[in-house]
Amino acid sequence: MTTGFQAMTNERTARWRIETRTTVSRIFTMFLFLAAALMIFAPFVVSRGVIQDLFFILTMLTLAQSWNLLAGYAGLISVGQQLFVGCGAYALFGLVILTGMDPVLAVLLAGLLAAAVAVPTAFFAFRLYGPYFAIGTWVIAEVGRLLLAQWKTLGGGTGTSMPRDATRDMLGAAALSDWFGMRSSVAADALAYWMALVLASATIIFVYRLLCSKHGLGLAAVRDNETAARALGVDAQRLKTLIYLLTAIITGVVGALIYLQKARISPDAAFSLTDWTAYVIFIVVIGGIGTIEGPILGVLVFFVLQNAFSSFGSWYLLALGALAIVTMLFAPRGVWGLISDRTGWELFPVRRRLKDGSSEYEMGGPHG
Amino acid sequence: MASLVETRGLTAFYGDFQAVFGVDIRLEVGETIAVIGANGAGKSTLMRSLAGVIANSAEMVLHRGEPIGALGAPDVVRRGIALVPEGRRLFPSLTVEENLLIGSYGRQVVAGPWTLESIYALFPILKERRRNPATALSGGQQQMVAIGRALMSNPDVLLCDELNLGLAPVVIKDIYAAFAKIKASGAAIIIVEQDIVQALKVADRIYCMMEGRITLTGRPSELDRADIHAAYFGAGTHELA
Amino acid sequence: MNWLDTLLQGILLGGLYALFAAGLSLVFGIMRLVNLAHGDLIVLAAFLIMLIVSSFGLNPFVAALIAAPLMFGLGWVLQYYLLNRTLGKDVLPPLLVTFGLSIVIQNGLLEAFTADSRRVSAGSLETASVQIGSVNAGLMPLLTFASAVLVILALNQLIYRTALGRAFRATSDDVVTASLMGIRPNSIFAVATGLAMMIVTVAALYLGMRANFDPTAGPARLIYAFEAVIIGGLGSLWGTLAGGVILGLAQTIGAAVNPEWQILAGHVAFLLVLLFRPRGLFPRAVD
Amino acid sequence: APAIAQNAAIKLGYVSPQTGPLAAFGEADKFVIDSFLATTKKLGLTYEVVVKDSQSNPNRAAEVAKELIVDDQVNLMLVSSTPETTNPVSTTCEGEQMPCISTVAPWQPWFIGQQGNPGDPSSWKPFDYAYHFFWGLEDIIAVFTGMWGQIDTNKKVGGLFPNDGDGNAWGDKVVGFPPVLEKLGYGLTDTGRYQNLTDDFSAQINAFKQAGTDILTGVMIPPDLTTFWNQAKQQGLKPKIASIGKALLFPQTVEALGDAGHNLSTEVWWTPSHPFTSSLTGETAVTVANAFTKSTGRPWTQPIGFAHALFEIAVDVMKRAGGVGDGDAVAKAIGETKLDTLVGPIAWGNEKLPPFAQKNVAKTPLVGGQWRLKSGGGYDLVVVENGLAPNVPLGGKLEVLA
Amino acid sequence: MPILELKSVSKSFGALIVAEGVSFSVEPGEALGVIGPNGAGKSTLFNLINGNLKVAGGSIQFDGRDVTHTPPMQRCLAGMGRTFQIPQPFERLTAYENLLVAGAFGTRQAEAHVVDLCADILVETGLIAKANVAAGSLSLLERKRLELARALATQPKLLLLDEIAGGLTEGECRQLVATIKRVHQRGVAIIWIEHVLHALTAVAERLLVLNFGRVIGIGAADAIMASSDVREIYLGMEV
Ligand SMILES: Nc1ncnc2c1ncn2[C@@H]1O[C@H](COP(=O)(O)OP(=O)(O)OP(=O)(O)O)[C@@H](O)[C@H]1O
Ligand SMILES: Nc1ncnc2c1ncn2[C@@H]1O[C@H](COP(=O)(O)OP(=O)(O)OP(=O)(O)O)[C@@H](O)[C@H]1O
Ligand SMILES: NC(=[NH2+])NCCC[C@H](N)C(=O)O
Ligand SMILES: [Mg+2]
Ligand SMILES: [Mg+2]
Repeated sequence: MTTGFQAMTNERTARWRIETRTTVSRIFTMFLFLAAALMIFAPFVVSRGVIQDLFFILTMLTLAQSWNLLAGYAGLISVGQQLFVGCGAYALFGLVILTGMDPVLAVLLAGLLAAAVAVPTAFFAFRLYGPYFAIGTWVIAEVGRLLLAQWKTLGGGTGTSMPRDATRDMLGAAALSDWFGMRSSVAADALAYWMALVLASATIIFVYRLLCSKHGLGLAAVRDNETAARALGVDAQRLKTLIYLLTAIITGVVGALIYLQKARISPDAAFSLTDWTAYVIFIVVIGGIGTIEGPILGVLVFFVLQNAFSSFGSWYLLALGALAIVTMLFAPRGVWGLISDRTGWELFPVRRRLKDGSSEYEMGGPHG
Repeated sequence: MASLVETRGLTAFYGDFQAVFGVDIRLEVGETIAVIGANGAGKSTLMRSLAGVIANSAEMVLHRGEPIGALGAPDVVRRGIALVPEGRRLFPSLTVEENLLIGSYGRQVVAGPWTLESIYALFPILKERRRNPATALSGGQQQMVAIGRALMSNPDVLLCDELNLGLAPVVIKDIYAAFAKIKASGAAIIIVEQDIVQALKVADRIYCMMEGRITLTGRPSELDRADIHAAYFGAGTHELA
Repeated sequence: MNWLDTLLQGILLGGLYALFAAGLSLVFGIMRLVNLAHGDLIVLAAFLIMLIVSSFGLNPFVAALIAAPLMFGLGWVLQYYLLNRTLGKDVLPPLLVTFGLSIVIQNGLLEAFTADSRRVSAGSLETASVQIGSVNAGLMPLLTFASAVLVILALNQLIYRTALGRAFRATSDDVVTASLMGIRPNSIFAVATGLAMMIVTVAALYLGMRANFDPTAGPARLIYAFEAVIIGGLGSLWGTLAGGVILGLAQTIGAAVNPEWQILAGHVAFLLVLLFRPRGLFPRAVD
Repeated sequence: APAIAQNAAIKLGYVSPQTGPLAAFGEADKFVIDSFLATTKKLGLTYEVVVKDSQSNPNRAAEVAKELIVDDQVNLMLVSSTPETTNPVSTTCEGEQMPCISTVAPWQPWFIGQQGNPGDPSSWKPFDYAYHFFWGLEDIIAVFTGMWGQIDTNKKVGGLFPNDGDGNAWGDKVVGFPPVLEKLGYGLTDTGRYQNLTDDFSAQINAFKQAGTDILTGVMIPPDLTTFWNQAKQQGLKPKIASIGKALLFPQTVEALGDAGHNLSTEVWWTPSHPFTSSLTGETAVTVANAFTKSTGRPWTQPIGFAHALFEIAVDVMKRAGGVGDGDAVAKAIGETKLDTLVGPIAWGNEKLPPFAQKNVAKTPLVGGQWRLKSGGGYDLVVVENGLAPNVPLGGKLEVLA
Repeated sequence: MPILELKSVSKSFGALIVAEGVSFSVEPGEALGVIGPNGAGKSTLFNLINGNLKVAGGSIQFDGRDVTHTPPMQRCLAGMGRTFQIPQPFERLTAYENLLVAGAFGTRQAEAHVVDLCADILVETGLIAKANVAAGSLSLLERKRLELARALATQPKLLLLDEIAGGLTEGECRQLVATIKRVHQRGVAIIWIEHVLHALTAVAERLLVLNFGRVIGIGAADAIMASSDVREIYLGMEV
């Protein structure tokens, strides 16, 4: 039996087009590629201090992008992402110390180990919804922290340090010293920085491609109305699980990278709710949840605040808390929400605009 | 003398969506009026505006001549305007008796003919079931609770939105019989009704709504079927039987 | 290993957790509000009691009596002016705002009281105990447990036997329809949070007399409170007590096996309950 | 590395917990640094101290250490107070080839805790840039057993060691309490590493009651001590001696116990009666302590002496170092230190330490003390055991708990 | 073989019986109208057919397969499209994207393959001018059309329509009827719940009357409309 409109479509091929990009976004994409390309050379040009600041920004950005994917797009409000940071970081230390693996490789492998942890975690967490899910993920992260605190070989609750030689001899470090005469600590910084740069860029590209894909469309539908989405054949549960596992991988790799650079780990630090989830949530919310631009702006705001005011100790944290409250109440779509409302810009457009090749019909714009 | 309730150019919005456009209605003391109209015509929206669930500008709704359009539902209730909402909306965690008792929450100081006893006298079945959770009742019984709950505030204006939804005809008859008693106690009633026949039977005056506007109004005796039909379904429709 | 003692201590510990959780349960049950600042509010109340004790030299129980209305006021204001704006079907705003609040309270306390760990002294009561059969039970833990039962009993009376309680439940079911009864949801919610803060004061009293506290002690309390509420099932106060007891028992039994597993055992019990009863042991019929 | 011009200020980085749960350790920092800067100014030395707060957070400690090295480009790093602070900072310095002097953490958690695999002594390696001075577990064990020997007990000991830097080291089967106690004829009941901030200690109390322990020991954080001590009393555990590390260092914690703090004993690493003088100012311990009380209105605490000594060593090292901007030269100078400080003589390369630790660890004297309720309220810390440092005057003998 | 067949399907919400021994079948390409008083269980019937609600008893066959316990998603993929009585658009997506979701997921095809299909449906349903407008800012009428369009984009063999003509002006109503007729003529089977009878009878060949969850009549439209039961309980006319 022929159904619906199949017959009609065949006659009219190539009449309709979909457009996603806009002029603004094209210019911005070019600018972004240029910036990323320039940033590759940063370790040769700017001071180590700047490199480390950039490393901080890039890693927090990656964490923020992945939490945003989880909460902003898949609607999974997790307050337990520190689990994956911690597991990734401990995977790195375990692989390096116990198997003597090269740290660069171990960082990549750490992502997979984090995902391996995410599978049983998902089994528990996905039995819960809404606020239950949030609390559940927190408790699971606590369980992770307590379990790793029992791993005596890696120092238990005391924690442990990365053997010096491991970072000194890591893949590419020797080459950097030979070619550019970098000290080993400088070379390690540079390597970590490049990995962070690649990771952050890859994450943003990945998230953007995902949103532009059919899965992204399905995700948006689920976020708007899960019942209707399910009724139309969107497998919401599978999509959410997929996103959960993917963010676990990304978060695990970032965790490993951060601790490669810190060289010292302890369960309390690696599974810190404040450092790896609370700050990340602030970044996303202040920047604008549910957008790719938001975390980018948010991390810059956070970095500036941290640099300018962190010497004020608890007053700084107090102000940060207050800022989050104010943002949520008065600008729930964050800084980027305010900007895009004024300017109509979309730097990472995912909207599929229908264009008519024969211009027979006039189609309203997104704001028309 | 001012009408009991009066609207002047009432408009109502859901976000950007306008559901009611410049509606003027009037309700006099001791009167029953019926609002009829198709699905989505804006009848419930009108009721919700009167009850203060949807906020308007103050002058759009007058109660005994005083502007009340900007008051919230709790304050409107306290003035004596009670709504039997569309779809009953009983409180599932409360028992039947508790659902009734909570009706008087905002008007505990007001004395009047309606007490637990008189409600039970009106709907004896409720007394038997008073310890049950409200959701364990049949649709019709639930509707009785919803009406009883509104009466518990001893209102002088009773707004009833689609009373007969899910009700057996015999129950409907009981309820409309009770309306006589309610009117006798001095209250005025607005009913929203999709059943034209029923509306014509009980109402002193009829307002017919379509697409958020009043398209027809008058006393039942003055209106002819065709007019109502036109107002209800749009002009030139397939003739109903 | 003395099992009788382990069980008794576990149950008594559960009383403390139930006290931590009762206020949370009330707020969670009525408003669907996940208050991440609950633990910090307990600590705040403990500081308040300590302040009253030290400035007027009062008995801690009397100090708590003075602190309770103050905390009620704080809760009322917090809910009316801040938290009410975050309620809705989206779970993120309340989570975030209370998370921010938690950080504000912690650091505010840090500025005001430094990071020193403090104590509310109850004199000889702290170490007093009674012999029950072959085991010793501390008077303080017994008192804590009794208070937990009392608080939950009183809350149940309030919620199921008074007009205010009816209004709480009705508003919890359906905000719009509640407003049609003349209930002002914003005020009702504010009163509920105020009440929760009075319970928080009781929890703080026992926290302060049992152990040290410092401005950062809140989150650790919060997680137990949450676990107790969720184990018990949303909206069930007796369930919350049961949840607290289960948590306390899991911890002491875990510790009796090996103290390394004490806290872990509590969390594992929580996860197991969720695995088999995702909505807790005594969930409300409608949710 | 470029030599720093002669008149440029020497930059010292300083990391300690000034806020957060460990803040009591950092309480004296401001006072010490202010007087250090005043002294150097008087002496015509140009020093700059960049102070960073770890917020009691190991993550933050590592971060600020990096900032000090990379952004502030300090010449020497100083770090103090608990393995949670000293270890991340020392590790960072080692990686960054930045000379670092650390203190106020027993040396085992510092040294072993920074090794990749603490369980495997063959993998342990000394550091090139990180140096530490404080006492070690062998000292605390000697001091505690010295105290315990003063009264008659059944030699049964209950141990409370948490799963953190200190607890894991104290309870370690190789370097910690268990082997030594066994050798000395004590029977130890160790129930295992509990998690900090535990609400219930009945498992431990039960075990101790069962074993009939007369002595309690351990290294606890203050909130846990309070919880434990109250529960122990409620449940009828009546030890004759309780010697607890860390929690009982500060008078506030003891006062928080009310009268129940009477006769609890602890380690003492510095008091105003320690017979040492500052190499920098010539002040005696008691002068420094009094100055602190005068300027802050707070009672003296043990970290004052060590913070002061840290800066003494820094000045001494920088005087001897070939070039202050040359990390290797500074590290070498640290290793060669021989200085009499406010906390006693400091010299690295001590033969009495195990070979692996000799290079990086210097030891300071340790004595034992007991808190005594004063008649007018408040507590006094009385030195009751000085076997390791006979030059520290005794204030009395150990008394049995009530 | 019927495209849809219900055999004594029953359902209740607690004490409230909303479907009781409901049996009927729909042939491929047929258009069946459903009428009945408010609260009779019509929308519930749709929820049972498409699987949003689980049946308490009885069985449902769709396209030759038993789907009684199949989740809604599978039924959609098998060719069952529906509209909701209260429109449920994806508010932050454009009208066109709403259709893309239905087209791409409802038929398991790549997005690129349904670009034209979805655009053509927008033309067909008169929504093309709003293609790039966020669904959240559509008016109710447009939302109702979007419901229909979205259901069509899943290329259904059976289309369930729940009160889509209510509140339309005469002209709009005629347009809608024409659209549905076209869909019907392409061989799509339709079940349509509607209170606007003239619209319904213009399309439906047979009518089914529901009251208190029970089928009280099914048959040719004229005969049903003339029956005294319907006149009394549904039209409220005195007989
Ligand atoms: N909460 C809401 N949000 C958005 N639109 C709404 C909302 N409630 C009603 N509407 C829309 O407002 C219009 C008027 O609705 P209303 O409920 O007042 O109609 P009604 O005449 O009572 O219809 P019915 O007979 O179905 O009860 C309708 O188009 C409806 O879809
Ligand atoms: N989820 C539910 N829980 C309890 N009762 C329900 C539920 N959904 C519907 N009902 C009740 O079931 C009955 C049938 O509802 P249904 O929506 O099927 O009616 P309908 O025939 O579609 O009416 P209408 O013509 O007004 O749309 C109603 O009385 C309704 O109140
Ligand atoms: N017992 C002690 N710990 N004493 C001294 C201080 C060192 C540091 N407090 C530590 O964490 O241990
Ligand atoms: Mg209505
Ligand atoms: Mg319906």
